[in-house]
Amino acid sequence: MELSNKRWSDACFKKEREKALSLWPTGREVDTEEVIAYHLSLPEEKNYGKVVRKAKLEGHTLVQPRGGVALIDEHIKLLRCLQDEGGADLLPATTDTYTRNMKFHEAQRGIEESIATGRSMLNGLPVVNYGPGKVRRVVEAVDRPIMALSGTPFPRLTSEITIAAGFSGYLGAGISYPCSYIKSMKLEEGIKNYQYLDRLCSYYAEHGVLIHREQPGFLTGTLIPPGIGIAVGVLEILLAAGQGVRHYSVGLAQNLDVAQDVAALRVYEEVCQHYLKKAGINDMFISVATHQWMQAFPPHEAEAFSVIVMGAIIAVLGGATQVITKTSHEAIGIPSMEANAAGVRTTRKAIEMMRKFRLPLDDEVKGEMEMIRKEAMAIIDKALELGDGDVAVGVVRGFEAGAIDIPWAPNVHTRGEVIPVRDGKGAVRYLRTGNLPFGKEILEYNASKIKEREEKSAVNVDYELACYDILEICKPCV
Amino acid sequence: MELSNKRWSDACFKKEREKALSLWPTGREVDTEEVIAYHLSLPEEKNYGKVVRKAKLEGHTLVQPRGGVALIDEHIKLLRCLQDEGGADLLPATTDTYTRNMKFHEAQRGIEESIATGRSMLNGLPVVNYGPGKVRRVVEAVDRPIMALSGTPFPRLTSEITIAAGFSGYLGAGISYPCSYIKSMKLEEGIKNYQYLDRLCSYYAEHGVLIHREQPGFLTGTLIPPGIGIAVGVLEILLAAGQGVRHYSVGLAQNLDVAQDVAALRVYEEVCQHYLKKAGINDMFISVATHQWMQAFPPHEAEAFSVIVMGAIIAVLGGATQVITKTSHEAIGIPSMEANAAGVRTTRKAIEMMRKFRLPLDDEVKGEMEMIRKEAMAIIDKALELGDGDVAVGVVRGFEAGAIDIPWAPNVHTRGEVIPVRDGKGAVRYLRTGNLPFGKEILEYNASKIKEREEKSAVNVDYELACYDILEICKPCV
Amino acid sequence: MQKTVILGVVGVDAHVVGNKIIAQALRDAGFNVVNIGTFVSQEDFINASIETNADAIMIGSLCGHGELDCQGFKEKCIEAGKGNIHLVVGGNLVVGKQEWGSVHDRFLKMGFNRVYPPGVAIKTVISDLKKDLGIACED
Amino acid sequence: MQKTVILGVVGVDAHVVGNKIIAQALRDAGFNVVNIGTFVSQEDFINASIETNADAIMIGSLCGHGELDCQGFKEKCIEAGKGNIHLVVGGNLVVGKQEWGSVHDRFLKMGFNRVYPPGVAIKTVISDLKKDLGIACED
Ligand code: B12
Ligand code: B12
Repeated sequence: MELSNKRWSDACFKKEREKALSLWPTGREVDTEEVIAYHLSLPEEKNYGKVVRKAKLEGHTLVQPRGGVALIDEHIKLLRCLQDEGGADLLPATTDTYTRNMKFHEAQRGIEESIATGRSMLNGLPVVNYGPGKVRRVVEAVDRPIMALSGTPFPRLTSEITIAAGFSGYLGAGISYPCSYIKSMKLEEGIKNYQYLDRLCSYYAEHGVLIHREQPGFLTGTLIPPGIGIAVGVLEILLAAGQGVRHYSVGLAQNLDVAQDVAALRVYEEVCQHYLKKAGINDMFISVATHQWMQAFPPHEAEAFSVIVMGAIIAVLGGATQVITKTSHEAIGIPSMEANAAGVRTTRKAIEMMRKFRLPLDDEVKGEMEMIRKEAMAIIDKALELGDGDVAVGVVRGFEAGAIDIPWAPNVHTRGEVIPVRDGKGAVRYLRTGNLPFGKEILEYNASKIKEREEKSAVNVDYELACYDILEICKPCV
Repeated sequence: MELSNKRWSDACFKKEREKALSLWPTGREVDTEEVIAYHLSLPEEKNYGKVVRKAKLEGHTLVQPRGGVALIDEHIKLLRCLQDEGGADLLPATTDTYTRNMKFHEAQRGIEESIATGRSMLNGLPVVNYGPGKVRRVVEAVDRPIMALSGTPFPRLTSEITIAAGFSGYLGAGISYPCSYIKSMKLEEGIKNYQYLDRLCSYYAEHGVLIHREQPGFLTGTLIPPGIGIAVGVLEILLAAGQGVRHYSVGLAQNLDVAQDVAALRVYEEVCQHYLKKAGINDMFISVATHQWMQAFPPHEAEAFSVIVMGAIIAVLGGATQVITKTSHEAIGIPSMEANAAGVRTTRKAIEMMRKFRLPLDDEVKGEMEMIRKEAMAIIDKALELGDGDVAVGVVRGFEAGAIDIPWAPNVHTRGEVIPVRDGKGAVRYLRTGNLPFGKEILEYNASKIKEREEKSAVNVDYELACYDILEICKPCV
Repeated sequence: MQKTVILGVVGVDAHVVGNKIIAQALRDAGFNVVNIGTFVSQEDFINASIETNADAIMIGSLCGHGELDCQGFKEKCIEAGKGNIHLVVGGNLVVGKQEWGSVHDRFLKMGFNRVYPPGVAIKTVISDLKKDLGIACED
Repeated sequence: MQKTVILGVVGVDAHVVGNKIIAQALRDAGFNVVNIGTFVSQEDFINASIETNADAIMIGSLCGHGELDCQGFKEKCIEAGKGNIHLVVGGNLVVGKQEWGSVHDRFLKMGFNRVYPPGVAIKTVISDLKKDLGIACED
């Protein structure tokens, strides 16, 4: 099948499905008719898309934790704790990295060793090994919608299993994850894998079942300039739209610079809708999700709480509909369920206290918005141009040409020439722009901002400083 | 001595000092010459006023915890922990309530029982019982300036002792504390007691020793409308100025409504300087201090952290030079030193992440600023008018007339007719304005805002709701 | 018959907000509340209870000195011939975050009939009080 | 003589930031760094060390699967005739917040010579490495 942004034909989709479902025995348990009936039997409050839509309408910010452990019963305990002790609005099932890399035998070993040692030996829930039947126990044990969180370039079987289990949301997209979660997958393959997922969701939608799609947007989570983050998000929503998806969250990681973070959240939907409209799509529901600090966290718990609350506040100031939370254990390891719930609860309280207050937009913030918009549009326009109007092709060529690039990514097919660094005020700029298709205005603005830092601190802004900036927030403040 | 805002004569001051220093044997240890020499021997970094002045210049927000325990050695441990583990910029010595009420015998019993039981039986450090010699050990054990925090209407001896011990800051003022920390003291007496303190600081200033004065401003800490809080602050700075003080912090408690809290911080100094100028004073250094939530705290620690970080962020958004911290133990009891340090550290981290970002002022915030200014000025103008231009007299008459009133105060000489309540957005308004000298504009604005809440929530805004509002933040968010 | 309770905050303690709110709630619940406010000495509590022939004394202590301020109170009640009066205490009774069980015990030993932790729900206090004073509860 | 170290992230682990930063730091400290990046199998580590005749293997493991991914590594080194190579491991080695002492022990038992906790200072790693490989330190 040749890569393009056309919707997969029924025949082609069917063929691919058969392959996917035979990747592991549990795939055979998926009975599409039955899955549809099951979803339709679930109450509205358990549907991700509906809960998100309602919140967006009310201007409310939903709290969405991450989390997954090796064993089903333990995972149920975790989700109940997040729901009852944390007050989470949306619930997660983070999969383990073996599952993410289709190493189901290793995942099986992880399950067994977890049972033997009495502690979770896996960094997530191996949903595929369990199969839809067992995973449904999780859906039935809680009162909120569940999303599969699986940072993987191989979402096919995982999405089949989790949707069959009754999950109504799926996080991931074909540029973000292949770039930051694997070493050597070609963009083309990653895009196709997520086209599968989007096509699957669109299929379910045709049958009355709303599976909300969410784009991660944080990429490597490492000082991603918002222009790049948004460009990727827009390209991914266009790809999803190509397969028929109409219910989508776009995400973005916080960089902990209030003005820039808020500016990015404020322009995000607008840029998406602009390109969707150009592609003739006028009926996409979009929600904006903000990820609390995705980079190296401070090990000290009091400081970690600060980063978390700050993240909640940025979410509200920026009018995001979802905020994805971190915990005070972040720097060390997978959080205990109590720590995870505490992260949710502290976030929720902050949202409550913020009383839907939005950051007033003065010239500075508006200036940031303008610049982010321009950066994102430069990248997207170039990709579309390189693809002769086809996004999928454009993305592949864009990466080849370095017109799209992702800082600090492990995938060898990202050039990695772009290096982010903070400016004098704290906003994320570019130490090197690599081959990004930026015009004079953007380049000069960027250079002048970096110069401001050099003048202010009398320090050279170089690679060493860029590394320093990555560690800035995790450094003890005392 | 008749009440007025004139500076006390040397003779009168001397007479009063003799009385004060004889209230308890340790008063005799104060040797003014030696105290001056001692202060002059301390490094700049240990001088409160100098540290505050530098921070204001740099636009930096200093972190200032509270704290005090029964025994000197334990207090030293506490301050070292606040300094080294918390990163406090300024250090406290909160006195116990016996000391605050001059019950030195009871304080002595508290010291003894604390030694006997091995835990602090007092809610603060009984500085007077120890006397300046012992308290100096505290000054010498740390590297930051220390302020005496003594919510008391009787500051005379406590200030003598703590200044003699080397403290270079003193929190408290003649309206705030007499109104909220005692049941039946007349305003006149409270004002005189703090005139003593201000006169004392002015005396030291004449001899080259800068003792920074700070006004608490939080009053009863219970939904104080910022107009009232600022009015009291301005009246108190005028009283301090009357005795010759020229280095002053004005404080205000946060109400956890971002727009209104920031608006209040932004107009505060300006209103102060306006009235100082009218009084012919052009050389007052003013710093604005914001108090993290002073009312009933959530018992759940994750929620408490949220309130604290929110407080740090409001401080920076509002450009405050000092933020006074709370802890995750607040709802329960005097915090352990670790919890206290954690509150400082979480605050500090938030300040760091805020990177001096100030809230842009849009029409809404500017509107709040304007209204706060008008409310404060209405009260101050009325007080000045009632006092025939003398602030001290005006304050007394103002309280009598109900032109100044403090919600939820224990002092029977406050009318307590004013009852605060939140509006539809969360800002603090007046359910009842009592006899406050508010004109039509303020009253109508207030009424319209309350009506907005009624319409939005279809609930009667009444006394019951006002009580509910007091408990809002401490209610579990889950 | 309407029951009379003395309500106040003991010692040199200025925390009045809870006191005012509880007073109102007790009145709404049908009690005759004699609220003597803050800064109340042990003697003032006892005198007020004698004067009004009260059924219960309800002591608030917030500032942390509850342990010192309540020492010997029961004994004084007995001396004054009020040994049977119902004694309730609540607030932030001790200094710092202590294990509640042990705090509770300490105050029971001091002779209090009911001891409440920080932030207790007022309706719990009221329903206990009704039970203890033999008033029928609606719920 | 310049020492050669193999650096990589074991298993299906994509955390590359620390890897890149440590590689640079080791180079700045004078090592010959063969950085084989992320997603490295046990076999790849050993092969690279044989090919380059390396003095040390430095394994990063961030994602939490370190315990599973490092099982039997020492034995494989011995089999491959590299039983004496210096073995270093660091990162977020296990799932969750566990008592460090016991984690440290577990990895020592597995045959690693140095085991580092999350967020270790890179300069500590380097100065230990110099010591362990017999390189004189300036400081
Ligand atoms: C507001 C406040 C103040 C205001 C009080 C204003 C006023 N005049 O009322 C100000 C700022 C003046 C103040 C001053 C001080 N405070 Co204060 N204050 C508080 C705070 C934040 C809220 C209290 C409040 O109004 N709550 C709302 C009301 C409705 O609830 P409540 O009073 O807690 O009452 C509830 C229950 O406790 C219970 N209850 C209360 N009374 C009674 C009585 C009976 C009979 C029963 C059954 C139940 C009961 O029922 C109520 C409903 O749930 C609390 C901490 C917190 N709770 O978050 C600290 C707190 C009570 N304060 C404390 C202290 C120590 C002081 C000071 C000594 C200063 C200092 N060293 O830090 C001074 C005291 C001065 C003095 N002379 O008393 C400590 C007590 C420490 C301890 N026990 O270990 C607390 C717990 C803070 C802390 N963690 O350090 N405070
Ligand atoms: C950024 C990040 C990501 C990015 C990575 C981008 C990229 N491609 O590199 C993204 C978002 C993609 C990501 C994904 C995942 N992550 Co991640 N991630 C982080 C995070 C926040 C920071 C890591 C980082 O870059 N730090 C900065 C660098 C400079 O430091 P470092 O890598 O920690 O390295 C230092 C030391 O550990 C040590 N060190 C590192 N390597 C080596 C090697 C040797 C030889 C030595 C001696 C020392 C050493 O030295 C360095 C300097 O101090 C950490 C948590 C944290 N630290 O705050 C979680 C964390 C590492 N991730 C974690 C997990 C579980 C995952 C996922 C599996 C998702 C999930 N289940 O939540 C996926 C993994 C996907 C995969 N296939 O691997 C967990 C690991 C859990 C555990 N061990 O219990 C952590 C700890 C978060 C958590 N608390 O749950 N992650």
